[in-house]
Amino acid sequence: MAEKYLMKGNEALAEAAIRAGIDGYFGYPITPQSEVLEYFSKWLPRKGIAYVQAESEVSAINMVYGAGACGKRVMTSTSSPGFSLMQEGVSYIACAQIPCVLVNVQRGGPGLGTIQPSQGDYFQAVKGGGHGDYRLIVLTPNSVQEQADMVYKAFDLSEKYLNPVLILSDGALGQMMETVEFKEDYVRPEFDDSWATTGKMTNRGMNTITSLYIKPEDMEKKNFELQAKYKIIEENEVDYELCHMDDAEIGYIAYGLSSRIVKKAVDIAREQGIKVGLIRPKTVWPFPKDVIKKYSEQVKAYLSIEMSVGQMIEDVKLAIDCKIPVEHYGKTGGIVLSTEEIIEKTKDMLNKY
Amino acid sequence: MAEKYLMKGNEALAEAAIRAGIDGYFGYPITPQSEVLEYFSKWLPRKGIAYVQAESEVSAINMVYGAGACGKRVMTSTSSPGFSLMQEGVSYIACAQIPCVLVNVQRGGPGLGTIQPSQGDYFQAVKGGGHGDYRLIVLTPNSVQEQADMVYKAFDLSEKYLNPVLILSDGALGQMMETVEFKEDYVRPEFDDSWATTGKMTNRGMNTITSLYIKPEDMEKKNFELQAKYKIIEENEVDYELCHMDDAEIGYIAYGLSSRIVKKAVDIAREQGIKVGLIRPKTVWPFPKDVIKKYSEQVKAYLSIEMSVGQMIEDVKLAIDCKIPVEHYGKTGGIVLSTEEIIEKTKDMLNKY
Amino acid sequence: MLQEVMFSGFGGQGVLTIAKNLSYTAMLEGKETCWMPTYGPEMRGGTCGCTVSVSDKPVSSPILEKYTTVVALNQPSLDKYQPKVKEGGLLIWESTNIHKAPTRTDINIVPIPAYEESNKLGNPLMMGMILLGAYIQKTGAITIEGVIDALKKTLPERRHDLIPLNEQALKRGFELAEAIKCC
Amino acid sequence: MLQEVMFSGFGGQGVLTIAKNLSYTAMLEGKETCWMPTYGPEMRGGTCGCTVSVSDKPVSSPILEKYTTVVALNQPSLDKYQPKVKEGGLLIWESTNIHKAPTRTDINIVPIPAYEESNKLGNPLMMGMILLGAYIQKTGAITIEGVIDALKKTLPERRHDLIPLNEQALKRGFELAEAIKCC
Amino acid sequence: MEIKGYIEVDIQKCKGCQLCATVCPKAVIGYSDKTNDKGYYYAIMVNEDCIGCGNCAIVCPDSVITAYRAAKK
Amino acid sequence: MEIKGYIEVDIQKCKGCQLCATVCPKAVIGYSDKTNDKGYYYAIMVNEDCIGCGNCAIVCPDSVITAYRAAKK
Amino acid sequence: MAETITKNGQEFDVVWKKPNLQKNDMHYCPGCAHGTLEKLLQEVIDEKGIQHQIIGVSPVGCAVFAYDYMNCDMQEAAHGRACALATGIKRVMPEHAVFTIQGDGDLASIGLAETLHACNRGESIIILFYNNAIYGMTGGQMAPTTLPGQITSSSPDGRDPKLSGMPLKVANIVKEFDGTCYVTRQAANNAVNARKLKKAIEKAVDNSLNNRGTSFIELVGNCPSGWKLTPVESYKWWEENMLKYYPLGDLKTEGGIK
Amino acid sequence: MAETITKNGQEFDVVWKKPNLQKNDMHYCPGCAHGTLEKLLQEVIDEKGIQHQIIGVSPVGCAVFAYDYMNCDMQEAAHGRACALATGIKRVMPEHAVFTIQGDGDLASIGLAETLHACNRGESIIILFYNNAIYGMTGGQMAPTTLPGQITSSSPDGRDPKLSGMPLKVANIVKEFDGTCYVTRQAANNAVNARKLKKAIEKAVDNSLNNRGTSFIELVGNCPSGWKLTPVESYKWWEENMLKYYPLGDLKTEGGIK
Ligand SMILES: Cc1ncc(C[n+]2csc(CCOP(=O)(O)OP(=O)(O)O)c2C)c(N)n1
Ligand SMILES: Cc1ncc(C[n+]2csc(CCOP(=O)(O)OP(=O)(O)O)c2C)c(N)n1
Ligand code: SF4
Ligand code: SF4
Ligand code: SF4
Ligand code: SF4
Ligand code: SF4
Ligand code: SF4
Ligand SMILES: [Mg+2]
Ligand SMILES: [Mg+2]
Repeated sequence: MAEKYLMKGNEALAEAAIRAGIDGYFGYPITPQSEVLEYFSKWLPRKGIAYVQAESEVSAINMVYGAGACGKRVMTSTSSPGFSLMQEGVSYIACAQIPCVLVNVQRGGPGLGTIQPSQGDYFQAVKGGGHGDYRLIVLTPNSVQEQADMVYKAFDLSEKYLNPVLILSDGALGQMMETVEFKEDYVRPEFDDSWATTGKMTNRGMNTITSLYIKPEDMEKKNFELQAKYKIIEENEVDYELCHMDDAEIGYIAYGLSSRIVKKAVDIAREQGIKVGLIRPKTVWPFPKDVIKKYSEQVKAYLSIEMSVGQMIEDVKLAIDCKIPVEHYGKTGGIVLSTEEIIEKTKDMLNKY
Repeated sequence: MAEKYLMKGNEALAEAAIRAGIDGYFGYPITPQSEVLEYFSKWLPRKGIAYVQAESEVSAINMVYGAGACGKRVMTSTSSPGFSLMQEGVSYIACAQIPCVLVNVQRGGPGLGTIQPSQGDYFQAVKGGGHGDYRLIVLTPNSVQEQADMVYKAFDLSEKYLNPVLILSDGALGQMMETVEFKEDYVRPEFDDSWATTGKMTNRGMNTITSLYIKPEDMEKKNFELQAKYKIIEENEVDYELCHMDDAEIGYIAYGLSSRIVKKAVDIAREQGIKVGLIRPKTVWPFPKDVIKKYSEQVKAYLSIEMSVGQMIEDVKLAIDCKIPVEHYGKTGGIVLSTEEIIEKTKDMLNKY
Repeated sequence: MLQEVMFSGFGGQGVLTIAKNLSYTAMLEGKETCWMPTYGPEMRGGTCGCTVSVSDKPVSSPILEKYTTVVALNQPSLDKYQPKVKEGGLLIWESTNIHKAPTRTDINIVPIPAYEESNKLGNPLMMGMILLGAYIQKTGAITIEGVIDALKKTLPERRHDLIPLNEQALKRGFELAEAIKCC
Repeated sequence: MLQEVMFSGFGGQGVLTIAKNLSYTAMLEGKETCWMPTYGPEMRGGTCGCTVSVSDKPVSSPILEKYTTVVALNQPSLDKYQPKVKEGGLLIWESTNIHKAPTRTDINIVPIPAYEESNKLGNPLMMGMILLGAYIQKTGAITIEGVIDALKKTLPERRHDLIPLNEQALKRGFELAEAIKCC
Repeated sequence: MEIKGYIEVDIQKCKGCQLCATVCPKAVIGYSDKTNDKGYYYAIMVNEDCIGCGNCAIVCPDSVITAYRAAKK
Repeated sequence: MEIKGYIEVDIQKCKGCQLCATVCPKAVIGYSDKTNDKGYYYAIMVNEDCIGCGNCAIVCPDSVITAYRAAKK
Repeated sequence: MAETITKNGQEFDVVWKKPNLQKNDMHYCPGCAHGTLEKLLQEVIDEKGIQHQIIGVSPVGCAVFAYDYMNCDMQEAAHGRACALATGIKRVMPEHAVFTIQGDGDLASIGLAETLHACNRGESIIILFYNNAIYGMTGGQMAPTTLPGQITSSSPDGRDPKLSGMPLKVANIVKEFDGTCYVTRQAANNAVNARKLKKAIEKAVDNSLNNRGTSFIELVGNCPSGWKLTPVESYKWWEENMLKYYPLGDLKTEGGIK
Repeated sequence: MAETITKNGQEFDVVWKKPNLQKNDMHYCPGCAHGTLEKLLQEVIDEKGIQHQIIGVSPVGCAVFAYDYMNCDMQEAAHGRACALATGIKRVMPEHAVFTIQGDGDLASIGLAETLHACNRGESIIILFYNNAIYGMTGGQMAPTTLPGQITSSSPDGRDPKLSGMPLKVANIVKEFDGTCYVTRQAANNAVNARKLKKAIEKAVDNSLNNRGTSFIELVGNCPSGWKLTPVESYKWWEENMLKYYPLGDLKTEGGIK
């Protein structure tokens, strides 16, 4: 059995990235994410791996562009306001199809807001906070263990699809310590970097990384190409966890930190004889539409639960063509979701529907 | 009757802002928006009104923050990549509740993309490209005349609600010239700027503009306050135009430039005896849900038409609780929507539904 | 009446201005109009185009795929836009500098040696006005008098001395076009 | 078994470390555990808190509104967290420096003069270990041996000479707590 | 006895940083052996040598000290 | 007759900017009276005085000119 | 300030007391000169009687809450953008003095472009640059001004100039900009320096009120928490390391765009 | 380059010809020195035989399509971020030479922070700074380097230093940064200058390959289109105005972080 560590989510994420063979990290301090950067600042230079504390998030995301376009395993991490600053760069990276891993350890917004955990950046993550039609693959860990595991997965997916992958975490997951084990059998999948700018060899044409398609026809072609890729990802990469859904009458949908509190609510409700279950998206893009649709035949209603005023609820409704009622329960600004309120709301819903 | 001018959409917008009593403009050049800045660069300094060509869009949006927080009528304009760069600032402004007008003359994305017109930034505009739960009021002109008219409206709304207002335009509307008349009877509504940082007078406490709410309770309170305001705006400020909806069997939904082409498609279809109509949102947030819902009782299906791979379609579906089928037709990258294809698709839909 | 016209030539040949004259005149004559340049860095030293729509009804899209009329001032423009004239439409081309003549047979083709004629008028910048005169003759979308009125409004006072020359050019183009019969 | 404990005191009193010792030991003893600091700029010179959950089942939320146990190292912490102890829960407080004693009657209250005792041990940093010893005595969530084993793993080799002192402190806390009867 | 100066310390606001002590030309300032409510060992006058120079007050980051100097007659 | 140098101009690529002419020490370069396909009056040699110095070629922004100098024997 | 009181029958002049403009207790760590800077600024505003004619900008950084302490109108800026806000304010309120307080991360890292461009345009604002060679607020990471070899939480083996470059001497750079009319480096580690700092602030406020160009005051400060030193230790490090690397004094006293 | 051909029975050395590395015709306006810069760079890469060991970054600006002309691996950067990309590249490919081509808007306005921080860290990259005192690509707006009084589409009454500040002399600033090992100002308006420019590029490429620090080459260029001048008129303006304000020559030939 692998060794157990007690680590912060931020540190576990960084350690996993090192074990996954990261070639470079570029970031900027921001609470509650800074431990990621600090962990790398300690270990990467000692190992001779590229590490730069960039002058800003704008710069960091563009360093990721440069290094990622060389076919290297690279990553940045930040928290909400910093991720907003990266939006132009993210849109460029998505269009230029550069593999890389981005991490948003969400805090409460809008504005400078609070440094407490939040899930208010869902729309930004899944609909694209930047300009144009693009998608990020978005993974949503809910434990320190997953903070580690999903890093390997993120790198692999980003290289498989030449697409940026976002790990959408939050301040609590980043700051808390839990037990974590690191994969001992991880092998980096084959990766074809023949498209990358590694210096033009005589046996190939020059490699160009760009997102400029000045002619409408070219731009449209590029967009079709991207959409076709997104379709494949939607078909193949959906990930989720089910909990007590078999006979549930009300289905909870929650991801990340929220899903843990919701699990507790499920336990409490079940003890009270209330039949509830949880569908936990582990990817919020692609969104687990099919399974949510499937259970919409069984449950009376869904309750979408997130630490925001209600963003994911739109995707839940769309997933099921609004066939059954969907309600929202949420808190903002770092206020903790209350299991009691969830159960109260559940009872109301059972009465209503 | 007011004098008629033949003007570019970008220029009409700037001229209207001057007539609306703008106190300051801060911007950065980018095609296809630069004429806005150029127009201001000519007239504002001559009139002794604040004008700064900022060093970047990041800086421009933050100059708007500073000047807007003094209770002044201020504005910036940009195009897609530039608007992405502004996202952090926009989130701050929304939270700090600073009145101001933002303009995104959209071009094709993602990435550097193309400078041709596009509507690919819909999600960014209405769901918030920045972090946290906030909303912009989003106006969508479809002619040079409206490029002018909506500027007055944008300033007024932003001051009425202390909320940033986005004019979501596109490269074609910005670059083309059409006939435009300017209001002669515009009067700036009363505006209470007692909250603004104008220098602390002895008869009031100090004014502080901030978006920092370090305590979860305060942050949550702020979010409730914002959501309450948004609800009022949703109730009062929806704006749209109807065209041939009375007996329509298929309803088109299109805004901005697209809506003009769609109008032509309606005309052609009607000539062919096909009963189609158009609902044109003039505000995409708040979204004209009610009217779309109302006509969903009448039409067999909606066709959402935009110059993107399909973003607004989600809001259409949500508006009607997915009660009737909604399809998407779109082009990206500056490729023009084709009236023939729209009518072809309409015929298909009439067969299907 | 719906006119969707593309003017195209080298940057510097004044394409945007001719187009604007058409559009502005149409506005003064009470018509709906829309002027839309092709824009972008491809401008740099290359070809520059501008469409003008003139109509009795509100103009739908400013960006077009086909035109009722194309006015081509150079070879690349002719090559690019010849295929985009609607069937039965009109193609006016500058025949001094363009060597490869248009080949379509399903449209009306009007060669005008505008460069040569403008030199005769002593001002190569009059090329555009000559072509506009030809356009007016063939379509009747606006009138020569209308253009003159428009110029009076748009030209700065100190440039009004140029108006007679412009009028001459418009008329010259009109005459040259009259001589060419179309179907 | 579910323990949800808040440790709170001034920055510099080693709150995060005591909490980590508890969490780490729980992990070694095969339990599920989660350690969550309060974080942020209010840290600066102010009060610093840390919650630890120890359970047989996976831990749900790391952020809590009520605690089974509160360990308060200074007055502001006592004032802030006293109301947040669950009914029937436990409140351990440092009784040398805190002057306003807790007032609730529906919870178990354990005053430990940890500051005084740590000075007796010759090292004020042992305060935390003394309180942890008291916590162990009252809850049995982990064992003193477990903590010693944990220290062997977490302390760098060159600091292992401190282990006996830590053990003494834990035991002292344990003894002091034993003397206080709770319901 | 006439004194040349003195200081008043707002002890609950003092953070015990000791910057005042390091700048006092007369070694007037020492520290309490008890903490204030915030847990700090606050500044106190330990002798009467104060000349009212104000050094301590001007450097105190927390504006804790008010300094007084005997008025010139 | 032996010549000291000459240039070749890729006339379809020439943009007629005349920078080459301004740097030629021997005033070798003039301009065509016809335009190339891009509409530019391209550079031509107007005399045989070229010394193959290469000035024109190195400054030509569009790499239009190849310059030759009589080989030293 | 010629306030006089009587105590035990003796008359005393008030040599120094808390400025009237100060609101609320400050949250700064013990011994941190952030407080000193703000208090001196408050005094200057008080003494000049321009509370109604000054607008401040607080940054993201430890000075973020300055708006809670200064009893004058203030705005809170996004990280690095204080000079952009100040530009916006000054352009629409040209009669007002406008100041920013900014840390080294804020001003010299993420906000370098905004800072330098404001200086280049010669915005008549007061830039108060608190240089403590570290990111205080976020827990002590390396800043552009961190000294070679200095250990921080993101340079745990000490700043390595080969990886991170040498410390940025911002004052030396902004003095090259035509728009600055006053560039000075000050400290607050002792009373002499604190008094000089106050004089500098007075001068800068005058410049802003009179639209003379950009005033840039670097306060070489400390950060006991970030440096992981006690306050007293930090005073020593401040003097021995910071003041050596960042020598005090005026770098420019004339300039601005005429 | 000792290529020789025979024509009409006479032997000729090829003195100058299009570099092998050049791909596609350039889209630059007639007489624009952007082409000259790229062509000289191509020659240097050709001659050093390092096509496989160099990676370029093209900016948003007229040089955006440089990747279409240079037959070597290249990346296109977001506006102003070329130096950030170059940093990313160089850090993961330390054996490669890495260059950026950047306009004055790109490098000195929106990208000033990225540029200066790369110089401060001493990234061993080559920054080729095309300073034409205007935003060429977007139609001739004012740049930070626009001369006082110069008319542009966003300074229609001429740049007013009171509103927009004085032109930024970037080379003078970056030479102050410890990370730069070579800072020079060159032009391409005549053959002498073009040859010097080529030498400068050679030196910079060596520096990058040998990781000696940042090389900064300012090419004082022209922009006939943006200046609204014919090419020939632009040459005059270039010499009489640009070269006067931006004097040529090496500003620093030693440096970098050792
Ligand atoms: C966009 C963004 N990036 C990062 C942060 C996190 N952050 C807050 S303050 C700060 C730096 C503080 O250092 P400094 O500016 O030197 O101020 P000090 O606290 O040292 O006075 C950082 C990186 C943020 N709030 N926003
Ligand atoms: C974020 C962003 N802002 C603005 C632009 C528009 N833009 C493109 S190039 C350019 C400036 C070009 O000027 P310069 O960098 O001097 O290059 P030149 O064309 O003169 O060589 C600008 C503002 C953009 N593409 N992206
Ligand atoms: S300087 Fe102020 S806070 Fe520090 S010890 Fe002295 S009085 Fe207290
Ligand atoms: S006023 Fe001067 S002498 Fe008196 S305590 Fe303060 S520093 Fe010492
Ligand atoms: S420099 Fe080159 S492009 Fe210009 S005229 Fe001469 S040959 Fe032609
Ligand atoms: S090679 Fe020299 S002499 Fe010959 S044409 Fe060119 S510049 Fe003139
Ligand atoms: S963290 Fe540093 S800069 Fe911030 S208040 Fe504390 S000592 Fe001052
Ligand atoms: S616009 Fe200016 S810089 Fe750009 S290619 Fe044309 S002349 Fe050169
Ligand atoms: Mg700092
Ligand atoms: Mg330029």
